[in-house]
Amino acid sequence: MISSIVSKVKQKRIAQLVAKGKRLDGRALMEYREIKIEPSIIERAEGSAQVHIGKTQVLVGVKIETGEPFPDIPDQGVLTVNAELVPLASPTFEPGPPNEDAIELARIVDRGIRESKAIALEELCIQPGKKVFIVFVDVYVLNHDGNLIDASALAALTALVNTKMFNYEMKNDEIVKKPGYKPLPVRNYPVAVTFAKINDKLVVDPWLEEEHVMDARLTITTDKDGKICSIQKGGSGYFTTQQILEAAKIAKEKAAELRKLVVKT
Amino acid sequence: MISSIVSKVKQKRIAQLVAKGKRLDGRALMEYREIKIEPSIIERAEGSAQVHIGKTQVLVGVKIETGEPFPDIPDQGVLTVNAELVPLASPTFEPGPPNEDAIELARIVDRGIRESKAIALEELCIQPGKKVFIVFVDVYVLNHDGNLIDASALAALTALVNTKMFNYEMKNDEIVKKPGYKPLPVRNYPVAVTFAKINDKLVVDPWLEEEHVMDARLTITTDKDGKICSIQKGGSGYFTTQQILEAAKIAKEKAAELRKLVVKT
Amino acid sequence: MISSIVSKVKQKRIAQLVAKGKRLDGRALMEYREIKIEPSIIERAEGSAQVHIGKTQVLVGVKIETGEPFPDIPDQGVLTVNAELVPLASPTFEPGPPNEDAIELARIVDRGIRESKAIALEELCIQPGKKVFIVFVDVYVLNHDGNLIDASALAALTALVNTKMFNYEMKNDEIVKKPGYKPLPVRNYPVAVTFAKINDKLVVDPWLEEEHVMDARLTITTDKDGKICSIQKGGSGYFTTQQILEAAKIAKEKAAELRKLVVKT
Amino acid sequence: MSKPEKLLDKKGLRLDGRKLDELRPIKMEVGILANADGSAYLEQGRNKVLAAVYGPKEVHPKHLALPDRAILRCRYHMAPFSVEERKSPAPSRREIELSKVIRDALEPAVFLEYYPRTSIDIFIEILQADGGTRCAGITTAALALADAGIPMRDLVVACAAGKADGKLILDLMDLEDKYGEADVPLAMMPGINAVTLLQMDGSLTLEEFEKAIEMAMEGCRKIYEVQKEALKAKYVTVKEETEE
Amino acid sequence: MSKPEKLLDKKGLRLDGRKLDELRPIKMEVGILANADGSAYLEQGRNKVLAAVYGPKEVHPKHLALPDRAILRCRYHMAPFSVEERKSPAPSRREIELSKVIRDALEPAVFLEYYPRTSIDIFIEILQADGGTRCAGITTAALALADAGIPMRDLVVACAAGKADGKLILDLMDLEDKYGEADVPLAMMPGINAVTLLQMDGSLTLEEFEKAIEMAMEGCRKIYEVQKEALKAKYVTVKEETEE
Amino acid sequence: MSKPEKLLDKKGLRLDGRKLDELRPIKMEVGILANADGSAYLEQGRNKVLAAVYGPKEVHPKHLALPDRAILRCRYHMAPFSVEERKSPAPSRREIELSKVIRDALEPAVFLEYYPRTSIDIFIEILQADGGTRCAGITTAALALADAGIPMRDLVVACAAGKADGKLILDLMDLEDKYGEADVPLAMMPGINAVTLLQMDGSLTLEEFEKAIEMAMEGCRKIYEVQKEALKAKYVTVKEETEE
Repeated sequence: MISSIVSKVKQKRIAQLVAKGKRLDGRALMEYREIKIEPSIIERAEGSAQVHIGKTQVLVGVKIETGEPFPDIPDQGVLTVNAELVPLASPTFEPGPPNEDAIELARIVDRGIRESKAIALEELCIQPGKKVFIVFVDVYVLNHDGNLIDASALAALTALVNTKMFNYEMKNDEIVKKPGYKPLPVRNYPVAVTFAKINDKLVVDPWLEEEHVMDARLTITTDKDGKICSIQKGGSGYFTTQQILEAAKIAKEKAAELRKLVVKT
Repeated sequence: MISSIVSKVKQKRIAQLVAKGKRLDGRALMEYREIKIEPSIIERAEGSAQVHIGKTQVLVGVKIETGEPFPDIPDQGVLTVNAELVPLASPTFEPGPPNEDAIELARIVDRGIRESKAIALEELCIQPGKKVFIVFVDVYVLNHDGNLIDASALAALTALVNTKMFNYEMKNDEIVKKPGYKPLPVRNYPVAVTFAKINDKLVVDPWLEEEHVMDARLTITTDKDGKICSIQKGGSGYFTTQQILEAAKIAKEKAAELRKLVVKT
Repeated sequence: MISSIVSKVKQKRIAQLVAKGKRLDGRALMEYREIKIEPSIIERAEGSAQVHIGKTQVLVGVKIETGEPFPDIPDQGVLTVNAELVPLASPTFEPGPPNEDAIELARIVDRGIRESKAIALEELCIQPGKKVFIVFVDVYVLNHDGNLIDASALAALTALVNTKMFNYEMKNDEIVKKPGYKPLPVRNYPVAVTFAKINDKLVVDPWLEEEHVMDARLTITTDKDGKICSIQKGGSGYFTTQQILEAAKIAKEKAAELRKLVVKT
Repeated sequence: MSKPEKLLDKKGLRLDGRKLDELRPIKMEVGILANADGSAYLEQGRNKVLAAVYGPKEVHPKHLALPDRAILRCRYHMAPFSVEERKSPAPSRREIELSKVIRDALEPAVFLEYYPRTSIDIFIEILQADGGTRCAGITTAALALADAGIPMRDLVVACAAGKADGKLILDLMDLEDKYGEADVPLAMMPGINAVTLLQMDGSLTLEEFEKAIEMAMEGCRKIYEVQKEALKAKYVTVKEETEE
Repeated sequence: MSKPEKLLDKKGLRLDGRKLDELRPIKMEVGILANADGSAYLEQGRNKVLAAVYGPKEVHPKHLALPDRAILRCRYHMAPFSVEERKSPAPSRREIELSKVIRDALEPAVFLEYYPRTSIDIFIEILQADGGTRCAGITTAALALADAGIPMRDLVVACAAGKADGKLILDLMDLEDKYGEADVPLAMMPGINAVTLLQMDGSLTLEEFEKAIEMAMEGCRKIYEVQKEALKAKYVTVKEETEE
Repeated sequence: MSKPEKLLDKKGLRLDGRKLDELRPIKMEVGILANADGSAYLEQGRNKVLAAVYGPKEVHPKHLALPDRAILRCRYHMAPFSVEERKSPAPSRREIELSKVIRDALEPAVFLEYYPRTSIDIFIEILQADGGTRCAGITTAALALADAGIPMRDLVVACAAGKADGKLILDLMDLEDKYGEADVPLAMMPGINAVTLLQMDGSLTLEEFEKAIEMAMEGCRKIYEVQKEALKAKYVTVKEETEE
């Protein structure tokens, strides 16, 4: 099936070029495709953003509702990340509940946000043990041309940074909305950078045809202080220690560049 | 598969006859098959009715329970309509959760009842925002020989009209049953009338073999005052404006006839 | 498929031997395979046991949690038995929700415990109508070599007998754990004994290849007083009254033997 | 339904006035659904049961077909309005188990080897339930199989015996099932004395159990006569129609 | 959104300032998704809708294929963030019904007989919803079909009419749909005056109904012009690109 | 389990008395399930893990088969009683993700091209969990693969490093995983220094991360020796049995 999408010839060409430090689409090994970020395009959502990386297109919507906290963390809000690979986005996506790819994608985005403590969940408690805010981050892939992880993480971060919460006061144990909005308490800015290993070399931001050729994938998410907060290796190949450490260093640099597209500081 | 059920020859014959204003089973174009209505045949249900339209056979049971209202309509009871195309009823029905046909059927019946305000849901509130009566209308198709919509709607209406609710009083926020029953507050009598378009002509109450031949289907539900309360077009063909308006007029008349079978006034 | 597991020849041989009062593995018709019982092997569970009957291997874990009682039995704890035929245990088991075999297995084990009143559920009530203990009995089949029912029932009984519950006191309607444990109130010791009918003869404890040959299966569960508390016939054959009565008598005797392996009295 | 104080009155009669070994009124009708290859309807006390048979027919999905015989499939299902509290129409664990044991009860009677590579599908719908619906379902399904012209060794017929207030009773209704001391549903082919379904819940001594199954078998034999009458009635009707 | 006191002001204008028979601002773009064989994007008021078409292509699973024509499949789906309260991404009963009626609305336009043994799959995603999304979905999907090069009798276009505060109105937004007296979504092929979708909820006399469908059809004809412009725009752009 | 005040005591020892770079006691047994083609059991601290391999065998459903190699499938599953609060037996999102990354961790070791058109199925059951079960699962599954006679480039072995109370630690148990500052599970083929699984949760500087993966790899190498012993033990036992 894959051979019907990318011809074997093209695949071979991609691998040969990478060995020479080149890529089929003319990029340098450590160069991203063009990135376009559009925040707040879904007005009915509390937060949203659309990110294009090349032809990959991901829309993230953030909804904020009230609900119960987890019993073991009664005084914190709840973060829920879900990803939908809707069949509109690729001939290989099928309708139905999230498959392992969608679940992995959602969990990588989730961990970047959670482990970097990007959202001050402790500020989202309304009544300890009873009522807290739930932050739903819905990742909606609209066109799949590779590197869904970085596009999704970037769209999620942008959406969160632009999320507005309504003001409220408590009256008789009930929430009463008040006029005005305040921003979601975002404290950190995790950015995912994904590498593909092709022909024993690393490239950043693989597009779809490179993903078909790659041996393995490595995503490293770093926070605003350059600390690593989350890693995920995927694919049926392996990495050497050297490759991992090289990737970690580059991830930190690339993330800093990408972060500037979202957060003006 | 359909060709194995109705032979192509028969299908052609049905279409030719309709063009001449006749039907294979001898009916006039705007004539229903024989209708038999049996109310209250399931004693353990609060309401029930079985309707035969020709060989089509539908049983509806009504159960009344208590539960929570919808948050946005805290002072009204809840109406829930479900339809099961149980495999006993047709070689083409399969076990499993309701498919799109069963869901469409349930939703058409639901809308007829809801939009005509047939049940005074505001009288089914026990404690606003906390406890209301839930009216479960379960449509159970026992034999499928076409026009399930009209048979189901008629059985549902008959069952509701014959539904008895227990008397109760509130003691310490708990419902205590009292002896005796009162009728469900039914205020309107919606009746669905379904047309099939065959060879560019309309017929009413299509039986199964006509449904295999028809281009499109149009159901018009009218209330006791002759107002339209719900419409559903189905099937892969189309209607002209003229056909629609003609159908609406006839639906009103036919519904009035059918209504008399249920409500003696 | 079965023929690819047990050759037809072997099957014929099994049937012929049974007719002569012998079995392929050398056992007498009314002899169990070697039984090994290991209680309390999962320390994190409140109770557990592993049972080997020949090569059949079943692990049962008991978890105790708090939850709501059934509305119609507000003053009793809740017993829930579940069985998983995990694909690790047999080439014929598949991942997914419990199929009819797993559900039947769970329900047979459940009925033995429930009908013999093995657990004093009335002692597991914390606040009538509001909070009770829920006893989860999870049957986990690890290797399937026949007679899963007897192995599962025996493992469940052993696990229950060895279950420890934490001490607690109620403070402001909340459960506060106190140091120390007490045993689950187990009052009866139901034991299941399963027969296979092969070539019109009964054998006890059929192993897998006998199950492939048997016409029908009969499980009789008796309690500590020798009373029958549960029966289940399975398989596409039948039994005569004589066979049933003979089985009941033997079941009582065999159960008494097996019970001694669990309860030292 | 809350728990009654007693299940037997001073005269030893049951809540609905029956004697200990008395069956509920029973009524059967054969061939009442137009689409099914065979069908039957039964009322036993307040139980109302419908059964339909489709087949023998091509198997879907195909890989389930057997080269040397038909497969028998069975679905026991309760209508949402059949019981006191509305039942979700999704099959419960109980319904899945009962579908299996009912199939196991009917299969010994059917000459499956006559129809290799086909399936025979049995659908049982409980329209109203008042105890003993698995037995009623079996009795009805056997009629539907016969109506479909499926060759059988014998009709299968089912009835439960049990125990309430210390006495053995026949054909338990819901309250007796729920609050009694034991329930022993049993199915058989009366012609060849073969027990094809046997379950038990409760507590019985060996002696009581022996008596209970005798009682249940006696009940089966009585219902068997009604089954045969129902088939004859259909046959007579059909014959009369043909002769007209 | 709580219930507004009135849906029409003293001047007879609607909550968003529209006249009774005025459409919401509408914007369409064709061919915007790289992977799909055809795609389109539409904004109608606050509605934001994306549609993609894949096919004609091999059918999976194969047994669904028809020997004499293509099968048309359709999925109408709402993004979890498209509505006020987050919607579970699992298809609701409403989404399943709408998928069906939308397919029924589009099918009369497509020459399915040109592509036997294939499937044409339509995916409609509601990214933001504000009333009338089934109509917006049909309008967008028709553009995506055209963009995919699927031969059609005509474009299909949809629009609702309805009633609020006693007056007939065109192109209902969410509040009008929810708190108005009637909603009549209608789809048609304007070139041949064929109504391919018609639903109604609410209460209308025959006379009101007749006027409402006239109004909806008039709305459809206006949107049809925008559809054609959008296709032309794509065609022009493509042509210009080709000429460069 | 509530949060402990500290994860390290004054002497720098961990809650279970281990030193920072000390593994938990580990025990392995190969070939312990009768039906599976290969199997292994492992205890690491309180973790109890069972793994079974079935295959190479025919693929079901057939269309998943690949013409040039075997497909490797993996299911990581936790027993309901393996954790403090009973876990529903339906696979959680976490279990689905771990099944995927574990398959990705094992696949580089297996010569899949030797068995075209077949599947090799790995089933991992966590019978008791105390942190690090994905690593324990990989270590056990590799043994089961070897026991099934599947040719491999090398055994795969896994171990986590992490950070607690500011110090890097090896082989985290549940409390350290939950309340520590970072967790870095890593799998490798020690013979060729190939990292086949790498995940990270928490917060680490680049320098800490470098040290953590060195530490994890060192742990892997120690466990690798135990793996080889376990295989040898089985081999010796089998040999002895054969010689008897």
